[in-house]
Amino acid sequence: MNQAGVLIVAAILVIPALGAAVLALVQDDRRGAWLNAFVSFLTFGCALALLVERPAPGPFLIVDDLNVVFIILSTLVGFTTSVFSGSYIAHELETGHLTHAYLRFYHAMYQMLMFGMNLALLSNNVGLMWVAVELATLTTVVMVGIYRTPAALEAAWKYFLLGSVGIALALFGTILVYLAARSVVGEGLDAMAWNVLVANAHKFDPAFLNLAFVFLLLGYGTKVGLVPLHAWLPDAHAEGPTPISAVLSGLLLNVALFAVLRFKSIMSANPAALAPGPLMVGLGLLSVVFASFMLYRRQDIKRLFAYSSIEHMGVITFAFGMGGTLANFAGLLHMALHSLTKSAIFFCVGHVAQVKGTQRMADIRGLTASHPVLGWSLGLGVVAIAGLPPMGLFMTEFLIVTSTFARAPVLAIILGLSLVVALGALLLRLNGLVFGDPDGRNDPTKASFLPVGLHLGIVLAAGIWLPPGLVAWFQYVATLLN
Amino acid sequence: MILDAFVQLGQMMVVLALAPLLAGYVRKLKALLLGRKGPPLLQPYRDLLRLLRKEVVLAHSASWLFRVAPYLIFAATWVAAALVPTFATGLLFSYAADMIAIVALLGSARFMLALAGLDVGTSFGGIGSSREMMIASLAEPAMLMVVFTVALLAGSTQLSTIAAFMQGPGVGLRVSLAMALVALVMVALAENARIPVDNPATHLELTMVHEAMILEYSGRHLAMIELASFVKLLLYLSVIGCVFAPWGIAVSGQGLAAYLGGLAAYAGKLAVGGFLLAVFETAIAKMRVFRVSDFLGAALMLGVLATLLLFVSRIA
Amino acid sequence: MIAPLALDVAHLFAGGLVLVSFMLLYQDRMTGLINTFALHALVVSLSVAWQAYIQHAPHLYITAAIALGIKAVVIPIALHRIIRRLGIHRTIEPVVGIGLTMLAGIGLIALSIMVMLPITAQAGTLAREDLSFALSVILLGLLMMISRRNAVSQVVGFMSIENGLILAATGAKGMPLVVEISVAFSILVALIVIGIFLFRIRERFETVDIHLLHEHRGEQP
Amino acid sequence: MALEVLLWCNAALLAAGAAGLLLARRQGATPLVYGASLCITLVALVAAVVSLLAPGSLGATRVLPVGLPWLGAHFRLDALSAFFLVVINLGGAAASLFALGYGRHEETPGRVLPFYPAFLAGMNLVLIAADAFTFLFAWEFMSLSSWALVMAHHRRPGNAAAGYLYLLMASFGTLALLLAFGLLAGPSGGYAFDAIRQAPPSAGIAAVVLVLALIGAGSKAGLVPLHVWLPLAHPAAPTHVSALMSGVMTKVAVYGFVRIVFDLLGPPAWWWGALVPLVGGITAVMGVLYALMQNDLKRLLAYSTVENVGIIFIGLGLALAFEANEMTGAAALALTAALLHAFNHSLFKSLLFFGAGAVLTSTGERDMERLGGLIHRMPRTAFACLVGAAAISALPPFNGFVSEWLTFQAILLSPALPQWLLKFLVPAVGALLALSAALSGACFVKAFGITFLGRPRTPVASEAVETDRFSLAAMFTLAALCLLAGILPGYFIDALAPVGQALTGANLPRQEQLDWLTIVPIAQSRSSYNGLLLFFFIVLSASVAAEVVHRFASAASRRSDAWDCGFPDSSPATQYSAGSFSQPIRRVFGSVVFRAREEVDLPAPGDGRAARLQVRLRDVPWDVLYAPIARLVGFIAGHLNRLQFLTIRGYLTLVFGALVTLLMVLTVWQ
Repeated sequence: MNQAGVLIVAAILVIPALGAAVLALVQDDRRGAWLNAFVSFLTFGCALALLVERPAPGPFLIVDDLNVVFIILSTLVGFTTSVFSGSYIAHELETGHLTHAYLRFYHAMYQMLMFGMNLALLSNNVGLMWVAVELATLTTVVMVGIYRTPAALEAAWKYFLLGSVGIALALFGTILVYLAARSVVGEGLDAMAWNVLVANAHKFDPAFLNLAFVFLLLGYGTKVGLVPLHAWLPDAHAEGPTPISAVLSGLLLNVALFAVLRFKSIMSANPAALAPGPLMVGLGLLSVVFASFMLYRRQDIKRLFAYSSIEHMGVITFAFGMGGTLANFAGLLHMALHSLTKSAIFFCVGHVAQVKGTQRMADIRGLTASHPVLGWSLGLGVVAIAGLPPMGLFMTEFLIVTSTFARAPVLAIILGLSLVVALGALLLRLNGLVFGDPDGRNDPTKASFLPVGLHLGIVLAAGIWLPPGLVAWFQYVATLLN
Repeated sequence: MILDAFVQLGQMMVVLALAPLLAGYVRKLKALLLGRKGPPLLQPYRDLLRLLRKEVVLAHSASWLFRVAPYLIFAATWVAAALVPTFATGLLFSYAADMIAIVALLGSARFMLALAGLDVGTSFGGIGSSREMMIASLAEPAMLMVVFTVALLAGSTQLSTIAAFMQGPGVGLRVSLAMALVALVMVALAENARIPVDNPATHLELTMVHEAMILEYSGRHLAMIELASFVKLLLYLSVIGCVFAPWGIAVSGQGLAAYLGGLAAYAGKLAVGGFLLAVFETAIAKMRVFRVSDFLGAALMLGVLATLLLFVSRIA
Repeated sequence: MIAPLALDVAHLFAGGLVLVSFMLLYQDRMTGLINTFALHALVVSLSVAWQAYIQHAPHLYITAAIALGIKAVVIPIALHRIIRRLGIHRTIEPVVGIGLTMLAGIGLIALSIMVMLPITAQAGTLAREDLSFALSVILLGLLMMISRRNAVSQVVGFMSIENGLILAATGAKGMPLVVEISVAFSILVALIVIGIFLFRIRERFETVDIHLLHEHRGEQP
Repeated sequence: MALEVLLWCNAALLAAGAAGLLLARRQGATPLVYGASLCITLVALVAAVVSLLAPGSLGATRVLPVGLPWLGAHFRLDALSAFFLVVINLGGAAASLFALGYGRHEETPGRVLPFYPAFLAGMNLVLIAADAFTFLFAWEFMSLSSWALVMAHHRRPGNAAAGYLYLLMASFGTLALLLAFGLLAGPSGGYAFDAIRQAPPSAGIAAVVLVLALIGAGSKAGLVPLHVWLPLAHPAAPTHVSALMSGVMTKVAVYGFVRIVFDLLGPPAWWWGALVPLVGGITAVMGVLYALMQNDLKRLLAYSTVENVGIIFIGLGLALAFEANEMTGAAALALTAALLHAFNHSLFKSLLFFGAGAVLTSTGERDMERLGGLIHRMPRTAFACLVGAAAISALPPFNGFVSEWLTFQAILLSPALPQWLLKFLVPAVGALLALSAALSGACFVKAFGITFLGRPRTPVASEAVETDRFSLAAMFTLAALCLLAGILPGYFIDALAPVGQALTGANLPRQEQLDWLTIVPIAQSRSSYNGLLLFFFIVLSASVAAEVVHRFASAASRRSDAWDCGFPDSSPATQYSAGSFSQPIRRVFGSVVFRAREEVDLPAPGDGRAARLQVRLRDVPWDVLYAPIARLVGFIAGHLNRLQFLTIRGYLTLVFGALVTLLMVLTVWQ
């Protein structure tokens, strides 16, 4: 009955893998860029197909309502980013930041990253997921370092070490989960399969689960970029190629968060275990407060938005930690919209950095005057990320704050105030970037605004009208997460 | 109804007729108190007539506002005065404006006057208007506080009602009323540019306020403004009389005798008020402009105190 | 059911691993550090092999072999060569005194035991002692990473963490994917070592002391 | 019906904004957009007026499947919304008409045209929104679009900072409202206003909500000390937008406060009636004092907006006080006074801003010290502004006086209040109100006198030309309305009856049957006012006097140099300047209110140096409230920033620390 489903899932995994192999061989860089976009598009198409047809959960792979959201999102952003990267990388080649060989490597790695993330999302097995996340991390590490400038290498090295430690912690947590499960469901693969774990979680030894969750939260939280595990994130965003920054913020963080959510659902399935909420709320709130203050002293435009990613990841973690249908719904929606918005912002930032020849915000002024389309779309993106209507993030932040305030007023006030603090920093920068008299280099933009327009369009539409089907689906997932 | 109409009309005429006389009377008294002979009582009328007959000399920079202002000022003041019960209550149009509105009407007149002072664009005019507005910004609230006190007591801001109430038994002697009276007197002095706030008799003095504003006026315009200021003085005296010494005011519907009595009583009040004013003005000296704020601030405080003490005395 | 003797041996290996981790902590010479690490890896591979034997899980021998081959032989040799090539000064300057580090280590072991206490014995063959041993090895490795100023010792610390993980993973009877995971991890480690090579070969960093490395970061204060 | 019309109007406005975005570069986009906005706002105005006068059509609700998914966007048109819709769209129509002329001088239309209709739409949406989400959405959208308009002239120094502060404060206010609605809606998330009405909050929660609403709405309306952004942002925008922001958007804020506190919050507690009027009174006095100290025409107007907002809140607070004591009649009076003043202020403030805009276009100057004598060059503008100035100074027979008179009447009812605090406080607030009224008179004598009267102080002022006919049309319409509302207040008060009925459950006596259109708030014997008669008398007696004098006395006049006490006529520089005009009042109040410091540098005799007088004014709220906050944020940011520059080992230590801490927490917890 669902052979088709199996095929689809297989396609989602195989297409990027093959694409990586092929792209490693393609000589012509322009064709490579197009092929890259095409492969990503195919993957996205297959992911869409999951909506109509999904296979029964197997021992290694599973497709359920939760991860379908993530898969479609990540394949979509992966596709648009590849389109953007086409126009971006060409420019990098002209300016000599990259050689042809490295470009091939870049494209291959891009698909490899896609493969890793899809695998992590699709895996029904905690161990497999761990391997996939590690794979994704390693590929991004390599890509962060691809410019081989000292700064880039430093960032990559830091990312690498911290990421590895995170991975180690996550692995220990995974082992503990297995141990917890083994005594109940017996040895073997079942003791690592999601559906089995969630089903039997209530019988597990709570002590094991608690310990496991601590390690998993810290391990995968490192990837999510939660304070104080965030250190790799700003530099990795700033020093790598912009498409990678977009993918990091837009996707990899989500994948890690997805892992956390999976384990959270196991935890909350066991009444005796320590409630995962408070931990997530604490880390999330810490991240929001910390990041919103860190926004003020940034000089590098990509670091600025990297920190804003930390802030928003904090918001999302906070929302899921608070739990409740309303907050979970808001968290999911916030995550999706943040991915779209932030990657759109990074698209703009990439073009800005190319036309101005710098990432130092002090040297970027008056974009709306010099490059109207670019400037205004960056402005719109910042408005969206700052949570102002009519963009969608306003709705989610509205839901999160209001639903929290009725339950935990102090938390809501802290959250709201730090959101305002972050808004202050972002607007301050926005003033400098897009307003005032333009100066410095002003190369013409040769950019395709299609991805930016698409993302911001979706975000705008989401702020005004959400299709009922989507809403029902998200609400269902939100109830699942409780 | 008809009677009320007549009373209203008579009131307007009386006010207009008596105002210069009052001014002359005060001047005469002051002169006598200073041991001078002083001008005849009717001098103000003569001045007005002479001014009216003279031609108007306009500064080049004077605008239409400069020429319209005198009539508006006069009109506003006159209308205000016409609505204050002098010798009889039950004016036909008394409901058109209560005490607050009367204060505000005088405010409109002052507004126009200050603008006129600025219109020609001389330094003296500016001094005048700026100081006038400074004084007003303190005098008007003080006046309103007095109104509050009285109104809270009488439960009305309608002068006729207040007068009736004050005649009634329910009043008695009250601290707050005394304070209000003092405050009102102080305000009246300031509003009418009398000593110690201003000196109506001088020119070419850097402390002058009212005279500085009208420095550029001449001929009929000046006459209008002078007349307006006479009326204003009369108005304040009649307000004081009507609120704090309402005795003898004829109530509508009583016979002619009552009205005559009312007139007589009114004349008496004016005489007393004018006399007190003259004595006061000769007794004390003019103060520096920036002391005025203290003077009027005191008036304002008195007004507020009067309002607040009202409650205390009410429990007592 | 496994004989108590077998379990005791397993415990022995686990305890030995913790001991070696301690030895790692108080190494103050680069060569000594690397040799001790080789010992560490050796102990791990032995315990893995033992687990393979008592669990009748032949695939674990692969893990043991990997551990032995790569971490006990190849990587130590590589590190020795690095040190020689880079001429890294022989001594390792610690951040805090060795003694303090030891004390902290003891505290960590206590913490890991306390954390494991509430786990009921029904958890299975790998009793809480072994788990707490593994946890202590991990924590000690972390401590090692943060108490040394030098890239090589950080790598060593990381690898000791990994050994702890292997210990836990193999101890978890019947856990699937152990081999894959250990392979993946070995790749990781290899990459890290190569990373140091890269840094050196690119002639970009005068030293592999981390606190000098971070001066190359993008945004300076 | 009316609601549908309004919704369509909003859609049309947004469409106009889109058109402005697309056509911005084209020729003729300006008249198109502004013409469209004019027509649309007129339609909306008619709809609102009709529904206000025919209360049968009120209470219509509509739910659109947008906004919050499972809730939808609720829209409702009741008396309150209808009244404010009248205010908004009247102001919007006037501004659009003005902009038809004024907009021609805009150098970057691309930055104005798209946002202007959006701004109007945002304000309209706030007024008909009937659930928390839609309300806040529209609210913040309004802020955002107006922010874009403020940033239209982003290259002019100071504007960027103004826009920044504006949007920041606006978002802060929105946060306060967000929290307020969070409390009202409860954890279940009943965001619809109907749901909130069903479940009124407990007393404690209501108190918190009141404070939050005061902060949220107050920061938009410009209550002291939340006003700091207003005098910066309002003048920074193009003038027709300044008029909208000052005259109209502040009313939207008032609406928000009324909606939450009077409609959603249930019965008030008596101390609200002490808090709100006090804030209002302080705001009124501070606002007008700051206004007096300004030399920038538009900034002066902005500060006077702060004053009038204060007056409005005095009225609202009184209404709360009376309502808390079941004195519904008095509450209705106070509320009517406040709302009427909101309406009046929207009229004359827009009018005065238009005047400032006309001056700005014809001279390019906003600084009064460089203007003067414009009454000769721009007589019509001057006349309209004179009316506006008289109205805003609360002078009879204009409309400003009526609403302040009603407020005074409400204050005079305070003895009936049982609480002693209120007994004492309300008259004191009355004193503040009287003070601010008198000071605003001084303020606008200065504004009008220095700008339009006297002699030109600069060449640009002496070469000014009368402004275009669209602007004049807008100004004269508003001036006529000011007079009309002043002499026929009865009709306007009656039009407000449904609002008072809905919010306080009581009404003033119907006014229009009274003879001679007198207004009698409580009883004939108590107090009454008749602007029509006063107007009639003044005009009559003035013209009679003029007639008589010219007929029977001399009508001769001749021009000559100014007398000026015989001093030879000197340069216009010897005139009184704006600064010198406000000097006495600065001497009286300044030292207390804004720690004014005067430094006189008088050179010794024989020394050729020019003598200098330097005056420093400190913005106290800024010094005591905002500067510390800014410093705090900077401090925290600076210290946290060190974490960006740790070594990798340091970061690993962080991870290690986190791990150990969590493990310890775990052990403790178990």
